[in-house]
Amino acid sequence: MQEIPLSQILFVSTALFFIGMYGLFTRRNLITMLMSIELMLNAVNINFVAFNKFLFPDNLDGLFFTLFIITIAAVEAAVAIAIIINLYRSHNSIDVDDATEMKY
Amino acid sequence: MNLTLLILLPLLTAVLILLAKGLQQIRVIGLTGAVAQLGLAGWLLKSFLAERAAGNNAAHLFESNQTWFKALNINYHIGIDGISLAMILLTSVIVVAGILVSWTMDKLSKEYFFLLVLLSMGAYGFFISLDLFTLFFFLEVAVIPKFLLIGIWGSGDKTKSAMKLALMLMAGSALVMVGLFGVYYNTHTFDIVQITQQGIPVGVQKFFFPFAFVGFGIFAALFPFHTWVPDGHASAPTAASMFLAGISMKLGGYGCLRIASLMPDAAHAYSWIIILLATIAIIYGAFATMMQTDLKYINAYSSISHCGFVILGIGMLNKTSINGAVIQMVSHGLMTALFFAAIGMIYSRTHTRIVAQLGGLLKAMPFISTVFVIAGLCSLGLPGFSGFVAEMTVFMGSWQNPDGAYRLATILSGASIVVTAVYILRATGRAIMGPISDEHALLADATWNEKLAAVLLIVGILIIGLAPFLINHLIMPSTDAIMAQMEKVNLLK
Amino acid sequence: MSNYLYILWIPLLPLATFVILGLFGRKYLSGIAGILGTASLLTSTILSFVAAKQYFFVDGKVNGIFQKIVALKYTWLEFSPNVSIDLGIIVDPISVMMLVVVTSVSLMVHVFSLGYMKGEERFATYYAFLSLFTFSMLGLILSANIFQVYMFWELVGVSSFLLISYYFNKPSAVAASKKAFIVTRFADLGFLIGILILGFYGGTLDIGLLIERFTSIHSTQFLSITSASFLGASMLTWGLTLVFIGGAGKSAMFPLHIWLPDAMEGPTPVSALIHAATMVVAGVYLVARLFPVFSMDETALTIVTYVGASSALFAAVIACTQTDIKRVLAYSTMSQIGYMMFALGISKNGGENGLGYMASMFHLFTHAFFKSLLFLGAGSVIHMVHSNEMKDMGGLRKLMPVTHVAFLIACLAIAGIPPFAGFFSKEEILTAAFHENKIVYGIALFTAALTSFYMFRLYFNIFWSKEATVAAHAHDAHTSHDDHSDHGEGPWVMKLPLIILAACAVGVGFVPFSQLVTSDGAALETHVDVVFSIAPVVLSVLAILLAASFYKNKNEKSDKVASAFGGFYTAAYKKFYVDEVYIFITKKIIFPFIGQPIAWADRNIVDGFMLLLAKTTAKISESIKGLQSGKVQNYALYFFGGVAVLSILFIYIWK
Amino acid sequence: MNISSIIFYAISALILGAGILAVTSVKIFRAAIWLLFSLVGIAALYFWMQVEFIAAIQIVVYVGGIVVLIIFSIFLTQNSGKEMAKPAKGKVIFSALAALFGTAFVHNLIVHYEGFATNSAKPFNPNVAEIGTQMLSTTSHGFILPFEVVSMLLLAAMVGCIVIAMRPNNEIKN
Repeated sequence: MQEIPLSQILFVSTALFFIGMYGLFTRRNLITMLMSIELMLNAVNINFVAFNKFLFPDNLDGLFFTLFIITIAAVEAAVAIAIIINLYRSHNSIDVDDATEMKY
Repeated sequence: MNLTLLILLPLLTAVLILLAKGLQQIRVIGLTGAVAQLGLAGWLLKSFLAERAAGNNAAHLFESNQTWFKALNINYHIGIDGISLAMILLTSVIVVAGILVSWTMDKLSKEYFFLLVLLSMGAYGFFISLDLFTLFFFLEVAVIPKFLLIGIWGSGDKTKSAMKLALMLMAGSALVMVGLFGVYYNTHTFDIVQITQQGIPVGVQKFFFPFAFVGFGIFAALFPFHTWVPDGHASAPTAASMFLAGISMKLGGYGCLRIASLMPDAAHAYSWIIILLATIAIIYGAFATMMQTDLKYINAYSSISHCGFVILGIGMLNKTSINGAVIQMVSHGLMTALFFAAIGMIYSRTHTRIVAQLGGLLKAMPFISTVFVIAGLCSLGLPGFSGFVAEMTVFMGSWQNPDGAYRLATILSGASIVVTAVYILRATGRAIMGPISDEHALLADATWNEKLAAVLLIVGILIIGLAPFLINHLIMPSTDAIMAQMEKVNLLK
Repeated sequence: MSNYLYILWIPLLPLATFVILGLFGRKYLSGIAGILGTASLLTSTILSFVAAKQYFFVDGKVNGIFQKIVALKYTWLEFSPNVSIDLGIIVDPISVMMLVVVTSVSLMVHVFSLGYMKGEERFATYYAFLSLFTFSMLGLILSANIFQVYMFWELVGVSSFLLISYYFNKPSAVAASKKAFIVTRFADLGFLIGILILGFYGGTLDIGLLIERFTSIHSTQFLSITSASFLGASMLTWGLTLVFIGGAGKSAMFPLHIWLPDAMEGPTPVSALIHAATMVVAGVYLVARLFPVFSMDETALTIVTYVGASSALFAAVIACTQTDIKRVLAYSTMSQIGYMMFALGISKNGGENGLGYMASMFHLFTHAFFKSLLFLGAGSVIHMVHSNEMKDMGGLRKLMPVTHVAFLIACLAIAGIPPFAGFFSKEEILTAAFHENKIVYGIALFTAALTSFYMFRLYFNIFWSKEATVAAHAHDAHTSHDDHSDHGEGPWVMKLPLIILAACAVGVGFVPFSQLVTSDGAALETHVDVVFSIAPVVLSVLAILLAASFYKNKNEKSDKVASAFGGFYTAAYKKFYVDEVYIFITKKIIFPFIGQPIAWADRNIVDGFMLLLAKTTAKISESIKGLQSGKVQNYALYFFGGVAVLSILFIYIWK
Repeated sequence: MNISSIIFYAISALILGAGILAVTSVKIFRAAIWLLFSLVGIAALYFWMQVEFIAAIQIVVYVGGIVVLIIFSIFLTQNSGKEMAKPAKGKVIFSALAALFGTAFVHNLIVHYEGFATNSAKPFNPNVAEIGTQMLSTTSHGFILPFEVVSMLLLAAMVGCIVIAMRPNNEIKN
């Protein structure tokens, strides 16, 4: 536990975050985009926990943040999937490039 | 005599017009409102002169000052001096004439009269305000009605010209805003009186003067920004073009004068550009008018040329020329209103404004033709009419500056009286004299309301033309005040 | 010095008539308009005669000089403390003389028009404009402030515009009036700038002060104006030449004369009044009014002399070839005014060598009478024959005895035959020219001969050459039952002025002019030097005989001589193509090369620039539109780009 | 190099590897499974950091709930066997560049920011009771308010999802 400095953990979470972002940018399927968002959220959770553990060990704010983020991620996933299903019904495909009604 | 009355009366008329039913009620209310406003302006003149006679030579009279917006130090500070009183009188006369001329306007008459009165309210507010922000506020109030008046009741491609007019005036007011806020940023007050006492640092003046001056210049058809004038006037209905030329261009001229008096050093520094643009406007406008075939375009272009005199007068920055500029504003207001009224009357009868299609109207409509000839001769600068007095004062003023280039500018502007004579006589010769075509022969002459409007304006022109010492006596003290304030800067080139 | 304020009534009466007839003329007063106009003018004439008598004979000279009295001074428009337009009346020899001339000629024209214009539809407006003209002319004469001269100058121009375009349904009349007004307006521009120069350097606009300041060599104003120079000439020369240009325009001197022949489109009594006696001499009067200042500047005077001399010769040559009788008279007026101008030009100021000034004024005085008589005579002939052309006339002496005799007297007067008025005034001019400038004397002599030639060419063509043609007879039969006019000459109101003016043409020569009107107010001894005057008289008589031989009875001799001159004759007939030059300049140069480009430039370049602004904004928004592609991931990418840039900016650049 | 750092590197390798595969794999179902592994790896990391409660929550909510939900949605919307559409070439390059730029940028920040102490001086072993009491306490560090708000949020989300997803059959386009 002692040898791993905080920065190592932050490298991991950054890498995870930008992997999620890459997924968000390239994936054409809405569900996979949802997955990449989940990855990004988890990267943030890692950060919170790491900061709490290494910098502010005597109080638990980081943990509570993570808890709430997890709940909200759950909510967000649920709503996203409801929308995706709805989109699927109307567009018969959940490819993100088909839903361009908001175009100029 | 609380000056806010000058704004409340038109507001009241406007509201009453909205409540009225039927054209008859609307126009009667409009007329009574306008006549009451004229009476009010007359009474204001009487008390102003009485005040002056009683030795109260404060720069501004009947002042009242309420804070309007504490945080930005904006306060509703109003007061009048000789120049703004002359403008108020001019506006009230033109409003009465305008309403009389549009007596038979039956298309959406309620909105039409409402907008006319709103426009005049904007002008009154503009002339009495001594706080730059209130000045700007009323300037904006006056722009919207113009757009609607031309856009809805206009003729020809009215939407395009309405759009062009509104956009260019908006651009103008945007520039003015930049200038005013620049001044505010450095003096932390919008109050003209305080600013004149405080004085603005020269660097700031040099930077913000062009913005404000060009902004107001766009309203007063300064040379490169005058292109909204021909289209705007040509496609506006008669009363609207009377208001446009008679009032809204005066807002520009009056604004330029205020800006020049607020920032004297910058005015001196940039005076050569102003004079250059003014001379171009005068000569360019005159020659462009010569080639026009439509009566309204002729009058619109000649307004550019005449407004050039106003800017020339202001640019010369000496007492006589500023005096001349103010008289020119009043005289040009009356004269163009009369010209547009006459053209409107001709158009409502012959349904054509092309000079080539008109001819020999003197036989069919003697009254309207005489009005047309009088307006022409006045814009020609014939002694006995106001045009002569204004132009000669501007010439005398601009000749005071011994610098060669200024002298050339005066001579060129002088040459414009010849070109003006050419286009006025071409128009009169072609439209009024010459053989009459048969269908024009049986047209009716002016009705009572048109006659009254024309007579009202002609009386105004004659008063200034025959007895200029009256208006001179009214304006002289305030021009002295402006010049004294400029001398204080002792940079008089 | 008795009070001269009543002189104010002389111009105010015609003004009152103008206002009354102008406002109520057409509907109510059309019947009595003529009577009203003539009555008010009669009172003005009487008043002016009373004033003249009082000024010249009752008050008379004060230590040998007629005083210059400023009867009234009211600040009308104040430019700055000492420079202001103040309306005032100046009473001095030339202004009183002009008062008499203008009012009497105007009265004659008013009386004549009662007959000539009867039956016209706009009779009242005619009299209104006539009284407006008389008011502005009288105002011009009496004005004490140079700007006041300019104001009435413009008013005279406008009233001549209104009167020339009286027959407004004739396009030629409208064009002529437009031309007259624009040409004079062009000259007035010069006048205005001249005033500005003199006003600026003289520090005042009052004529008396100006003369006082510019005539004393060591006054600060004189030094300042002569020291300042522009393109070589001193500002004094510039000022005076520009003022003279204003005068030349109004008096139809050589380059600016094109409007005078066309001004004949107006009714003939109008031409008699305006284009013979009053308006056209305004230029001479202006130079006379500022003569002391003019005399201080050599170059200005030489310009005046040579413009006058050239106009005199130029007009006389053209007059010999014209066929329209009114055009002949117009050119003769131009020639006679040329005489007056160069008489002023060669004169010096004050004392003995002020002869030219006195001669010019005397000629102005006499010329007004016999030229208006000629025009009124021509008017009654036209009234009878209903055409201006000489070929429709001939042998009218039996049909119109009164006009015939009056016309003959006037021709003799203008030709300078001794007992008549023309001889005395022309004699003075020739003596002055002889002493001062030989070239001008030569031109004057030759022009005098030409004058008598074309006048008698006119006379013989109208009254002699062939027998009265049928048209005249038909007219005669038709008018015989016309009230009591026996010879078809029109009613007595047309004959009475002819008779009075004929009497003046004879009597006016004997007026002791040199005692009354001189450059410095003091009397001037002049005597008719018989030996000197033989040459001009003999020349005139010879010219008359030549004209008689050509035109007394119809023969081709005149045509043979005309063809002998060949090209020169046609050129003269075509007025030396000066009109064509002007039309070329305006139609071919000013309109297409200045007017059109400016109008086009305004439409396309200046307006185009504004439209360009609109188009560029449209194009920019068109291109930016692509960003809103509707693809969510593009937005995300732009979002990330923004975040990246901002983070770099705020972390690394903006510490 | 003691045992815990080795474990740490293993766990992070698992997380990142599964993440990359979740994001790039062609078949959607396989991507979901890789996501599952990545989340489990993160739970393991929490265990490694001795915050067992959070790890447990992670496993229960994320792995148990959200991934299952996603897999259900995959079944609902399309048959999992089909290959997913490949993204446009330009977009891939550009987003990869963006991601690399991001990582490099943040990495640079972390390296240059000396504020992080190499390792924590004090031990950090939060027990669940503490978490529980603090969750509901209203004192300074109390989280009662967010707790209540989250409950409201959950309710709203439930209602929302039902409304959105419950459209009657006749409107489904065939």
